[in-house]
Amino acid sequence: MKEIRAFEDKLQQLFSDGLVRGSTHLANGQEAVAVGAAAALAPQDVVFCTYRGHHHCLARGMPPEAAFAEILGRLGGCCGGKGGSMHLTDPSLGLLGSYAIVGAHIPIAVGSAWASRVNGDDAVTCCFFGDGTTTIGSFHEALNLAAVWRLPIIFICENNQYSEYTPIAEVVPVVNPAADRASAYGLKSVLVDGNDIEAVRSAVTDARGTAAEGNGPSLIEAVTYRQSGHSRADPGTYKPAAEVAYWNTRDPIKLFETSLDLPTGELEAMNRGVEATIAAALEVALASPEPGPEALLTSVWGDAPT
Amino acid sequence: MKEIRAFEDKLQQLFSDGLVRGSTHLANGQEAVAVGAAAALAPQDVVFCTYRGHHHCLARGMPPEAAFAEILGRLGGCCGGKGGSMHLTDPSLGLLGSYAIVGAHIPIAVGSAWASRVNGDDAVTCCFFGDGTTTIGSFHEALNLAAVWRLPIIFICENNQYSEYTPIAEVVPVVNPAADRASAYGLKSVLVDGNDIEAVRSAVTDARGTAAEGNGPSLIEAVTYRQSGHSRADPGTYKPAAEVAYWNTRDPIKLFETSLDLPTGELEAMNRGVEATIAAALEVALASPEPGPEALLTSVWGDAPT
Amino acid sequence: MITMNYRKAIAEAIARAMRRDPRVVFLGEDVGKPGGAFKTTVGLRDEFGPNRVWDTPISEQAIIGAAIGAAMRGLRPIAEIMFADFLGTCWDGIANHAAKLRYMSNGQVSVPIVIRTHGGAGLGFAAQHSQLFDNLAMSIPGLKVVVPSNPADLIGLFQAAVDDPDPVLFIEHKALFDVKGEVDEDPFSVPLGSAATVRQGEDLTLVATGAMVPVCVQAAERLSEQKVSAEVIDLRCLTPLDMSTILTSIAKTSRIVIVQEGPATCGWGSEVAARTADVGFNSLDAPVRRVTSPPTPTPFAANLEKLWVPTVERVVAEAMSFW
Amino acid sequence: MITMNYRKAIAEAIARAMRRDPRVVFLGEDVGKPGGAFKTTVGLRDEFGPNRVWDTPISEQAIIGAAIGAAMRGLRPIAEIMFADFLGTCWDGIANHAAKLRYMSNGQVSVPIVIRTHGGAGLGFAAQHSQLFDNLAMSIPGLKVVVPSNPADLIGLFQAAVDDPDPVLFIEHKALFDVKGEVDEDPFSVPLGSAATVRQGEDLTLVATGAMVPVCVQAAERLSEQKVSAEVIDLRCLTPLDMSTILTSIAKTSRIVIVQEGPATCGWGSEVAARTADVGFNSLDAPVRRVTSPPTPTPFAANLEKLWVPTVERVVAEAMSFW
Ligand SMILES: Cc1ncc(C[n+]2csc(CCOP(=O)(O)OP(=O)(O)O)c2C)c(N)n1
Ligand SMILES: Cc1ncc(C[n+]2csc(CCOP(=O)(O)OP(=O)(O)O)c2C)c(N)n1
Ligand SMILES: [Mg+2]
Ligand SMILES: [Mg+2]
Repeated sequence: MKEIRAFEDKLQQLFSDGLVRGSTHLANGQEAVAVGAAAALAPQDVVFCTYRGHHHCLARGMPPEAAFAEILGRLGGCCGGKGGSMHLTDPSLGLLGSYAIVGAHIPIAVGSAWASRVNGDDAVTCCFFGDGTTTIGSFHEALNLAAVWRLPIIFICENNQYSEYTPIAEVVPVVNPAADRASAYGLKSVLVDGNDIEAVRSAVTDARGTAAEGNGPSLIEAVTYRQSGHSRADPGTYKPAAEVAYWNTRDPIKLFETSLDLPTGELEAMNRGVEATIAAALEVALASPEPGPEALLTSVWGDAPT
Repeated sequence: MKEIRAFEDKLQQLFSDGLVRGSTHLANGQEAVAVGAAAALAPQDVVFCTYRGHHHCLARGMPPEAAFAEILGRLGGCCGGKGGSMHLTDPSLGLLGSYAIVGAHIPIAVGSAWASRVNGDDAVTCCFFGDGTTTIGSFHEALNLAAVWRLPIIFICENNQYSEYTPIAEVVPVVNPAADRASAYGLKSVLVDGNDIEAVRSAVTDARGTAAEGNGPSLIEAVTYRQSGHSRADPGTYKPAAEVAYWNTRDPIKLFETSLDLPTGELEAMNRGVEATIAAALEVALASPEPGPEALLTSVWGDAPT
Repeated sequence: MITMNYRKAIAEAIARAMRRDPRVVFLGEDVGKPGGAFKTTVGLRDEFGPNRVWDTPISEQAIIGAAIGAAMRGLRPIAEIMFADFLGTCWDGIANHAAKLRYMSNGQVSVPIVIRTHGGAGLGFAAQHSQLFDNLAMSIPGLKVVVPSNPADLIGLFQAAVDDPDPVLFIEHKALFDVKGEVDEDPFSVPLGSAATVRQGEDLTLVATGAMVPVCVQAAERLSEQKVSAEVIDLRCLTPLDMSTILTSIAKTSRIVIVQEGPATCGWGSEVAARTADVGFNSLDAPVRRVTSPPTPTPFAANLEKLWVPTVERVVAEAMSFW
Repeated sequence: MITMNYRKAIAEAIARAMRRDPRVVFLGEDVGKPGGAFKTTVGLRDEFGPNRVWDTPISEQAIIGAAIGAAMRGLRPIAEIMFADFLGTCWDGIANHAAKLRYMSNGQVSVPIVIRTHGGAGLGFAAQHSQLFDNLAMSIPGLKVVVPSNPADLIGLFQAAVDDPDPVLFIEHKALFDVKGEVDEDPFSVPLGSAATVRQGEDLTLVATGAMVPVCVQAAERLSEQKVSAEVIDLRCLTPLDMSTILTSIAKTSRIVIVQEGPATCGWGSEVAARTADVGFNSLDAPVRRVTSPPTPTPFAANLEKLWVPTVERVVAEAMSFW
């Protein structure tokens, strides 16, 4: 979690320094969802995430230098610099992509689970998405299909309370945008504290068991909070101060540290280690060259020389 | 109801005679939904329906000759022959279109209700769709938006048990594809016997009241049965005989006649009257000429001479 | 050689692909037990069973998504979208995901899917059930587009499409369902991107796809009565586009008429015209002409729809206008 | 005259339309209270209130549907789709419904909506946030398409779009947000379908839209250093397409280079090329050339994206190749 936090903080700084182009969406405050879920998954499992997906990729084992380099548009990035912040991908880690069209990846994740069903393999697919995503059509189609076909998939709604600049309560007619809709797909309603890493791990472990035993999909709503703005350029001034303050007391890293009850020295050493790792990763990324101009035309087609 | 049944039966015959091109979807067995709902609506209300919409149009007052002529591609049709069976439309009757892409009209109907809300007028919008339509994304988006904005609209799911050739139970993970999903939109679950014209009228009357009082949308599932095949060319052989027999005993027209308990003579006279009306309407339609060739290019643009 | 119609060739093409490669699975609305809304997939579920032929809910976005995701995991899905017009409901999955994932991931991800659909006018299905969507597909880099005009090509191109590493949109034409043709009993494949010169000629090149191919062949016969010798090219694929067959032809004929079903604007015919006017400019003795549908949706009435689809008469008239 | 940038012109255009006609309402994601994801709609909700400016859930199909339905009931809705790329998620509503309802109903139904969106590459938004979708829109009869290149045109064309009885897709270019220009303080409108000749020339015609207009103007300046006089035409609208301005120009120059952002195939440039090669054929002294993006999705890396978007250098080189 700390590594993720340090990574995202560094990114925000790189942005202020004018080094990050386009859009970047940080997951500060949501680390427990990514790390808790990753802890519950098996190596053969498959993960789909969104433009707000750095935390999922890092939690799943993507080297921070590959993530940094990608976000900086360098050859050493996980996609050779062609994808960018919103499209981190590494199939060798079961990371089958980060998608930038809201909801579009949910049916694709269902397809991955369908493949497991057809092949009879034991991979479980895990698909992350936001609270705002529950209002788009592809969410509904995907949930319905996964439920009817009883596919081995875990849907995890990261309810960080906001859909861009809009509080989620203003755009859905139910209190819990995912959990209150589970019954529409014949599923059990599962609501967990997304800032409690253990609670997340336990819920995802259960869901993984359900999927692996052939009992179909689960829909988990992990309630958490987006500490930053929506994207790199958004200071998030529309967020009520009291709300921000409340959620700061519930910071997942602080909560976890408290629960661990480590000696201060050990904690500080850990923090220094993390900072050093991230700083070193950034060095590596910054040293990576831009992709060569020939990269413009490669990887469009599978049957053309790349 | 009888007029609708006679109309559809005549159409089936016209099809066998090779007079109807393209696709035609009959509503035999579903008449009580259309007539019950129409009885509950006010003249200023607005209706949206689908390619299976002849019954709704006739119930709302479309002259059968205009419907026949449209389905035969004649100038006297409600759309001058340019729309056809799947696109019967007559705004003067509040019939704002029949749509042939599953689910696509539901957001459009929501827009109509939104206009009423913006204008503060007292028209209520009524939108019909099938059970199979509950699995498409636009259904979900439309219901969510209507619920969040508390729009004056009545969604009526005509559950005729089939989505083309597929029993609905095979493609949704809940028993009642609409009613079991009402709670996902913060709505009350309303299930009615769609073959009981009084039950339909009463449910739609309630829903209309809710809408008119500013209390937002209702979602009604009317359980009924598609006595015919999916479209004109489908004999429906996949339907179990026992199922067909059961639903024949629940034919909405028979049920209504029984409830009326009219003297046989009166009933027969009524039937003869209906047959004569429909036969005369067909004569009128058949006498209508084809549209002139200039019609090909008109009504594409609003600012071009038409 | 066996004779079969285009409708039967569809089921045959799918069956051959499924027999040859166990990774091929097939999904869509009513494609399995019911055998397809147009009876184009009859028998497949019986032969291959429910683990390879899947009936779906009405959920085009989920159908396309499922195909993409399964392809990323090693399957070779064939997804049916019942009418090409419905591609609008799932265009994001096709254009923004299937077509772009390889590039965005720098080649790490492959999406070998075939999206089959049928399109086209002429049978009275009206404005929302008569489009081809071929040009929209053609404009998306990363997506291949196939438009077969006869049973043998359909089967051969389908095999190539299933074997292809990229997403392929395979657009059948519903007005051809009853057209018969000879088909090799042995497996064969027709490479994507190779046009067929279906009739040789000297004076004029007619370029067409799908249901316009027989229209052009008939037009060529009529033209020969007027001593005009027309070459007819069936593109068969829109992406890859075989411009070299066209350029070779106009080097000989110096004149071209592009015959396209559907409105002219930004159609495949515009692209062929634009490339001809660029790299083929020096071969041309006359303006690049197109015969297309008018710039309107498809009308329902029989007499209007007949005016909407390009006819033999219009092709002949346009060709004769050169002289 | 006042000076404002393109971003500000967007809010100004919407505000003017809303002031002038009480039937105009505006809906979209984060357009109201937040003032737009790109701060293009700041202040509108404050001025017009929640009954005219509506924030929606993430539901593009519902946004488009709501606009259509409300238009059928007499309102004049403006719907925002945040990025043009997202049009794929609601294409059915636009292409099969908004564009066709008038025709299918034989003129009984009117759908006067404006769908505003922004598109285009150059800012590092990668493959799923950099498209224009202009050509797909242009290919649909019944849909008008506007692509403004500067603040004044944006405001004038927007007024015309809102007043228009048909659905209009209004595609702003995100790379122009900070471009400044002079704007008349009084209400004005620029008729749809009228191209602007932004620079006169004798030897060569450059045709462009949106962010390619300033590129062509710069290229023309460079060309003049080499004694080549280039005329630059800003189409401003793709539908209706003002071919007569182009034809008049090539009657004078005999040469054309079409400069289009986005892959060539079936782009608006193909259509312009095709029509030029048909009705303008006899004016032409040289092949019809296009300068476009390569046939790939938009890459993320800064150096690659720079190669992807047509540049002044490429336009100059293509123009000089005539001599
Ligand atoms: C189809 C589509 N519509 C709109 C957007 C713009 N957009 C990007 S993120 C976002 C908010 C998503 O909210 P949520 O699902 O809660 O995810 P979060 O960003 O909070 O992780 C929106 C509207 C998009 N990318 N795709
Ligand atoms: C988007 C879309 N997908 C598929 C179809 C083909 N189709 C037409 S009717 C139909 C079944 C609809 O079932 P239901 O909603 O139950 O309505 P019913 O026909 O029973 O009235 C299908 C799949 C379509 N018209 N549009
Ligand atoms: Mg959120
Ligand atoms: Mg049904």
